[in-house]
Amino acid sequence: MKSENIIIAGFGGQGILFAGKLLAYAAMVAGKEISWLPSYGPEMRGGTANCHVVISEEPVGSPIIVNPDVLISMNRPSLDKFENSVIEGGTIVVDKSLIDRKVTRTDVRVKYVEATKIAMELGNAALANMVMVGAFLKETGAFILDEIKDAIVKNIPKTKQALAEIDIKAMVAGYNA
Amino acid sequence: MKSENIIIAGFGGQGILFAGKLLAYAAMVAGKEISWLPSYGPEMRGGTANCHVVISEEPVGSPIIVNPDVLISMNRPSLDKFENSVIEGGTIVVDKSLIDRKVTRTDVRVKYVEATKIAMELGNAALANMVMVGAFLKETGAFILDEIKDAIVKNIPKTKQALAEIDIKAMVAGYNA
Amino acid sequence: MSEKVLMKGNEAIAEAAILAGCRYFFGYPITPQTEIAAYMAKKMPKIGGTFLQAESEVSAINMVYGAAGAGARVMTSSSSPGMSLKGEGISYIAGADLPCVIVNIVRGGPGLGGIQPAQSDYFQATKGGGHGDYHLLVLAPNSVQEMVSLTIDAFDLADKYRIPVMLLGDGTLGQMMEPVEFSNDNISHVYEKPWATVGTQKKRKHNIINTLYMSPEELEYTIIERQKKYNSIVQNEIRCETSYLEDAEYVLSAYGTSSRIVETAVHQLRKEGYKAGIIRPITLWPFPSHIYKKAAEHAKAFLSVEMSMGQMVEDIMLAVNGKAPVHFFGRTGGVIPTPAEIVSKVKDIAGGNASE
Amino acid sequence: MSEKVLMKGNEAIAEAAILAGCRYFFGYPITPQTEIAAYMAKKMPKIGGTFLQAESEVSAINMVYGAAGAGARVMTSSSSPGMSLKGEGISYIAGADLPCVIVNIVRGGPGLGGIQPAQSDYFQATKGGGHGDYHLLVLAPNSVQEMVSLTIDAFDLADKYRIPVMLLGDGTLGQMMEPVEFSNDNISHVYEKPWATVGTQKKRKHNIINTLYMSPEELEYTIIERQKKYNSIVQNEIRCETSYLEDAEYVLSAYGTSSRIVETAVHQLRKEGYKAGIIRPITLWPFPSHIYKKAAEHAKAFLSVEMSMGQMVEDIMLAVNGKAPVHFFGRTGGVIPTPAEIVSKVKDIAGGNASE
Amino acid sequence: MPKVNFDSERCKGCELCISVCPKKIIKIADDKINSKGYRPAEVLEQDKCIGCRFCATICPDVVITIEK
Amino acid sequence: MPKVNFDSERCKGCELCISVCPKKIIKIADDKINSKGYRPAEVLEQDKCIGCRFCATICPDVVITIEK
Amino acid sequence: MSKLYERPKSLCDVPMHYCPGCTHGIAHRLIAEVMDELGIEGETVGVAPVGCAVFAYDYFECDMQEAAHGRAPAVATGIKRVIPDRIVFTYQGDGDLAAIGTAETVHAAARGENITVIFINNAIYGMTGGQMAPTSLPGQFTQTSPYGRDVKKQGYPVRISEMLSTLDGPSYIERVSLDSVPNINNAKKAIKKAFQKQIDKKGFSLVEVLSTCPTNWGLSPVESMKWLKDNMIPYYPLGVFKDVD
Amino acid sequence: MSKLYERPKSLCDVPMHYCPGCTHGIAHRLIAEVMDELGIEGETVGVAPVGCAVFAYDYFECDMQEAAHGRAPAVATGIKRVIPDRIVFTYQGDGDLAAIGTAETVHAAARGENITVIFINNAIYGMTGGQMAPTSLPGQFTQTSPYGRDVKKQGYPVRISEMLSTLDGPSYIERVSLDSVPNINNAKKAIKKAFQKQIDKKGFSLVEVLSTCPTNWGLSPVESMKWLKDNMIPYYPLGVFKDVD
Ligand SMILES: Cc1ncc(C[n+]2csc(CCOP(=O)(O)OP(=O)(O)O)c2C)c(N)n1
Ligand SMILES: Cc1ncc(C[n+]2csc(CCOP(=O)(O)OP(=O)(O)O)c2C)c(N)n1
Ligand code: SF4
Ligand code: SF4
Ligand code: SF4
Ligand code: SF4
Ligand code: SF4
Ligand code: SF4
Ligand SMILES: [Mg+2]
Ligand SMILES: [Mg+2]
Repeated sequence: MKSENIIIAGFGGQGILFAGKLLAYAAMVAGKEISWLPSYGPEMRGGTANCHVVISEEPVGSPIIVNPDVLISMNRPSLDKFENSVIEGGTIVVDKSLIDRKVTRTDVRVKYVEATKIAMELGNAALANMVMVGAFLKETGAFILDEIKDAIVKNIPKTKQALAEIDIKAMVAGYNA
Repeated sequence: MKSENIIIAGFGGQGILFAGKLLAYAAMVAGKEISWLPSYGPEMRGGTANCHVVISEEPVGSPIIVNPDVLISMNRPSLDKFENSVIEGGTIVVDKSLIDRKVTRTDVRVKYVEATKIAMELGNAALANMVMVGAFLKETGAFILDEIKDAIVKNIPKTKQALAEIDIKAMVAGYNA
Repeated sequence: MSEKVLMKGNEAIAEAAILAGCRYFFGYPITPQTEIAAYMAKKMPKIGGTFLQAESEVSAINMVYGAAGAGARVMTSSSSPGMSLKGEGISYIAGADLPCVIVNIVRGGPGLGGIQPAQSDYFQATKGGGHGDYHLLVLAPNSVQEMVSLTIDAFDLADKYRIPVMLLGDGTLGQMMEPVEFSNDNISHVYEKPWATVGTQKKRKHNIINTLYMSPEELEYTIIERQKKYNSIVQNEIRCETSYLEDAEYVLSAYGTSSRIVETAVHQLRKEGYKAGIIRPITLWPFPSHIYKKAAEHAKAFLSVEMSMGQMVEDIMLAVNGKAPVHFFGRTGGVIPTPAEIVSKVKDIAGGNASE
Repeated sequence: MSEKVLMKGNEAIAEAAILAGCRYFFGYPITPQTEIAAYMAKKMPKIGGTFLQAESEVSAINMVYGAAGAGARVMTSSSSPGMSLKGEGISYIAGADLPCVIVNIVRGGPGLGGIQPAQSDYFQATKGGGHGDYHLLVLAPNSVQEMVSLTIDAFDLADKYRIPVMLLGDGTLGQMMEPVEFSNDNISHVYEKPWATVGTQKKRKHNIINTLYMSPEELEYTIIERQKKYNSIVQNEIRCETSYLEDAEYVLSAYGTSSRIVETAVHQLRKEGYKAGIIRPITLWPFPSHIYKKAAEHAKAFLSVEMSMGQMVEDIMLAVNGKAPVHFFGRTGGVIPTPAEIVSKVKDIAGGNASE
Repeated sequence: MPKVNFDSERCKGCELCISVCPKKIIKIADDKINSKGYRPAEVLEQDKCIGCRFCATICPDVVITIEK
Repeated sequence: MPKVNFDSERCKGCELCISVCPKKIIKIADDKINSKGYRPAEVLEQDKCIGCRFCATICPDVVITIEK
Repeated sequence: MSKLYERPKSLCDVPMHYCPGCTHGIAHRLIAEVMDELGIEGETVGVAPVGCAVFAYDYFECDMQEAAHGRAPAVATGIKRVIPDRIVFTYQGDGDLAAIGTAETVHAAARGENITVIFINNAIYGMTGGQMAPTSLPGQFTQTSPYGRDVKKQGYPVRISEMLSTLDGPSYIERVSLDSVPNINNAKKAIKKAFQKQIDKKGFSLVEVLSTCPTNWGLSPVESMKWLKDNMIPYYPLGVFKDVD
Repeated sequence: MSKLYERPKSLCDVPMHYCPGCTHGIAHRLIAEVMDELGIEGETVGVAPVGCAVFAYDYFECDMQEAAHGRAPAVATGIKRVIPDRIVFTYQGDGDLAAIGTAETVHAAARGENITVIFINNAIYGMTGGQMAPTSLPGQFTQTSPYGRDVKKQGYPVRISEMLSTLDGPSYIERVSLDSVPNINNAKKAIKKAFQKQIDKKGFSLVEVLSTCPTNWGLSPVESMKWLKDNMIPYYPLGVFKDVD
């Protein structure tokens, strides 16, 4: 696992914050220093939601990411907003089924995934966040697949572990997409 | 009329503040610089009331009198409280009908008046304040009698000028007492 | 020049406000400023104005917000605990750039405290009792006559800068009577208020009085714009009175009631041969820092005299910035310092016996 | 040592309070601190504690007053506009010498402002948003872990000194998650409260919780007595973290969220060869003035970095007292300064291009 | 026989007791003034008192106690 | 004949209009998504519309206008 | 000799600061008598208001807290939640309870908070020198209604007992008066019942006590009693408004 | 072709930020329609609350002020006193009006302040993420009543219309609902009548509008309408509570 500054962004309701929390949790378990910072407030309903996840070998200074290493973008407004802030050589993961344009920058790696489509095929559009997490893993190698699987299991209440399995399935689908 | 720092003190309801206002007004009309400062708040009902009147040739600095030239005392607690603060050679005017003790200091001039008794003889104990003002005038020569008469007339509403006459009568009675 | 009348400070404020064109007063009773409302209650109905006793200070300050937004010259008054309750509303008024006049006739605190005069709300007035980055323009009269002139100026300044102006008095100033003249000279200007919410008449886009900005950048922008206004107030509106400052070695400083006591003390000190001088800030915000800076060039020491545990002393220290020692003497809780105490404090300082 | 859990700052405060023995929480919802109440609402009923949503912040702080007077460990939390409404109640609590913990998760102001993180309530917290002479003990965590430890300490300090303690955070700290441990080491003391009003059982004279003193001398006496307590807090409870201070020419200073950003900036500056250091006050009142005084002996300049228009900078200036220039850099209204902006500001200062 | 007792130092001369006494035996002293400056109420014809307690019930200053 | 017109960009797909249409002719589009991410309501069988205005009355987002 | 009437034990043996003939003193005494009779002095915590009765903390032998103006029900709530088995009461004037404290009053009542409120309605702000209260009568002259309360501009009096009785929280609400000996005796019964409700854990109880303010009404104490009877009682009818078990 | 239904002119032609299916949008539209029909848009000043409807200032074409949380009636009073011949209304949620703003509400009503209050009762705090409101139903699950509102500890719901109707100030108080087309049509009539009362200078008027918050109720918009009908209306009966001329 590497040190990363990750921004995950999309609509409220897409599970953006949960996806971020999984990464933060997995990194914590892996012994990293981490911070997770959500955007908050009413704009979460309807508007744009995003979260900043800092994973580091050293204690985290600023939890606010100005220039992410990785952008996971799940809607058009968020791509518009954050595309240019990604560092040179960084990575952008794009939900192709919801974003009707290409990344214009040429100095970053881009991974397009039909996340929402894949999720719908798995029976629920709300799984798109997991698909994106899978794609991100594959693309960046930031985590081992099992670390995230574990994180999913741990972050879903015991009574709802059926959901965990579906989440893992979606994540793996994204990984393989 | 001389410069004076005057404290008038007694029970709430004895017309202490009005008496002070008369002196302040008269001095103002006589071209002096003046200030009038009442004690205020709930202690006025039942408790002790007093006011500080500064009459000066120069603009008034502190309106709070620490050591009065004159103390006009209309009850026992106020005499107890202020007696020792009067300057050496100052004056204390005492309502003898309400205060059952003598002034103990020997370095001040003292005038005892049966103010409340005289007032009751005039038909109303509430005129005692005017009697005291008269006695004060006589004792200190701070004002000409007419200045105060004028002040009384000016500080009583036009519709109640009958009261002014009674007040003046009480004041003169004090002057002559 | 008109006739002199004998008037309480509180009443003088009320009369001056009416003279300045204030026709709306919203308040809630509290000692020692009840005379302001009592005066308004009597006068306003006679001149077509509105006096309304609100159910609380919170409500009163929000009525002020509404009336100011509708373009009126409007005032409220209270004393310390009541002023704390107005904190949120004041922050809103500042954030909406609305003009109004707020009177605080300070009494002893904290808590219910006492009803005797104090100056322990200086911080609250000048640094912001409410939340967020804002300032009030704070005026501190020290006589009944000045309560008149500063009240009138307060309304003009409020309208000129679209800023809430606070008149900071204390129980002594509110309750004392002094001769006062109301001249018609300083009657105030009329300001156009095209931003006021009085109905569009369908002739313009709707006006909005508001303090909410969901985008931080937008909110920051409004704050920075407001800061420019504050800067121009600092440039143009500082008021201060000094005496005996030319050769002063000991610079005493006080505002409001305590400045009168300091005056008496300084006369005494001069008589005794001490080179004492006075700086009396009239605007507490903006603070007359440059006067202190200048005085610091020759002063041996400064002394802040306050009816508090020491609040303005910090602004003096900030102004003097280490150029000279800044001392403090204060009485609080309604106790008023005496000239003698001040004289003796200065002698201690002069004799090197005072710790800073 | 217990396990690390991933937790929001707001939730960490709530859990820490419970650990510290807090069994009473009174609050009113406001972003960005609603998670504190939500957590309390879930947990308190399970451990025999009380969570009560009051009808307003005014009511909540007065419930705190009552509960604290009855001897409980009690907490309330809010954010900026709500904190302004608590001003009067806080002044009462201070005046009655009652212990309690008050959390302010600051957002942009003035007025309704915005809901994004800010530090523009520093003045309100440290100089007194309420009326009268009083202080809060103000703690400023800069991580979720510290939110835990300082919350626990807050309850102890409150009881030890019978003083209201404020935990001053901001939206970032409240909303972010970090790994945090709850160890049982720092579980707090139990303080006897013979002054609490819990019924006399006819075994003692009645206890009175009160802030009113009709005699100014009596009120002043209580204030001076309280000042002694404040002095002892200044003596014993100042907390501050410094780094790279030994050889620092440029001393950056910040608290809370902005201190983390300053940390990142200072790493950068050091990399680039600038001798930059950090002073991070953890207690904002009492302010660690002596640390600044000491640093001023070798520092070329100070820089206060705040999420406001500049408030703590005044306390730094008071501490440095003219020994070195004190600069300011801030963003406000919910905008958070970036490390790059800070680096460039320091370079400006170093290059002599910054006006003080 | 009932005996009413007035603690004159506590009395404020409000006359409420007078207004309710069915026997009309309470009066304001016209020769006394207490240390607070009030002229206190007093009962002159003790023997007429019927111990109805009306006076004590209405007295706001707990001036009156009654024994039998 | 009444004509209902849906401003799909304003529609939030809440389905309230669907729940009140007496003719059951409003549906959520299953092939469209507007720029806010919502799947908008639409009327397919215009000619069945009786112009009752129920849909417009309940629509919280003033998506619907009706002409005749 | 036996005592026909003596000072209640729960009332401190000190002079009270109220004006001559002010009914605050009567109300204090009744509460103290009730505490004595119920034997709860040692179990009780009282909350004093801001108003003329602010010094109530010096007059009751039980533990006392002095609350900010209008906040007594919130303060009492804080206390009661900490010591639910003790008795907590507030003593509040009409400015305190019905103006600045409206929200605290309504919500303590709505919560059915198990406290007892003694509400002294004297149709004026006594302590601050006679300003209009929410309960001042139409046409009443006060410092802030110098031409008589004009209901069109200054609003109509608020009937607190009636208003609170629309809520589900209160267990007991009664309005009584102190203008005459029989009414004072009734008032005591109501106060006792209100405390009993609390002891029985029935929830919020309130007794509205029509009272006088001779000083600010500008009437003698005896005239004040008559004014109360002739003017206040018709506007504020006496009786039980709520009594739920 | 003629218009059977079109957007009211008094409603700004911008998308509203409310969640899908939130009835705030309906209420806004009704007010705008009423302003159109009465022809008062140019004469009206609206006051927005703090709550989800805070941005109401962006949605009405008339002049608008945004008030502090709960203070809209005080702000409206300030405005109305300055421009008594204009129309002033507030738009407030249940947290705003019935919790923090209780005193302002009661006293504007008691004063008979000649303003119109539109009171959106959705039994929850929408904007802050679903906390319990004073109007949340017994047993209702919210963020701050996670085990269901326990009336014994958290109090009973407040029926504002009933409570205010005990006062002499209000000229008109009605409770309506937005759960169905007929009820929406009634709601509009009530709102229109409330404005008309103000135009006729009859004094304070208030319409309590039972509303939904699908987001925080955790229900779909359609389910929410049903929940309102099945749960809220029984507790908050619809109808006219006061209508004085
Ligand atoms: C926040 C605040 N506002 C105002 C006051 C001033 N004040 C003290 S008592 C009082 C009113 C008292 O009237 P009431 O409650 O009717 O009691 P009464 O004196 O008539 O018994 C007021 C307004 C205060 N102390 N605090
Ligand atoms: C003084 C203050 N306290 C709290 C808040 C936070 N706050 C914003 S909206 C709101 C409640 C909104 O609920 P409601 O009034 O019912 O409106 P809704 O969102 O349900 O329409 C609260 C508590 C605030 N902005 N100001
Ligand atoms: S007990 Fe009755 S009869 Fe005796 S003095 Fe008192 S009131 Fe009169
Ligand atoms: S009622 Fe009491 S205080 Fe009043 S006159 Fe009689 S004894 Fe004195
Ligand atoms: S107008 Fe009536 S019939 Fe036509 S679409 Fe709308 S609801 Fe259906
Ligand atoms: S009611 Fe309006 S917003 Fe909802 S689905 Fe129908 S058209 Fe769309
Ligand atoms: S002012 Fe009125 S209420 Fe207060 S003590 Fe005097 S008479 Fe009683
Ligand atoms: S949170 Fe509730 S009240 Fe607010 S907009 Fe969404 S659905 Fe409507
Ligand atoms: Mg009263
Ligand atoms: Mg709501």
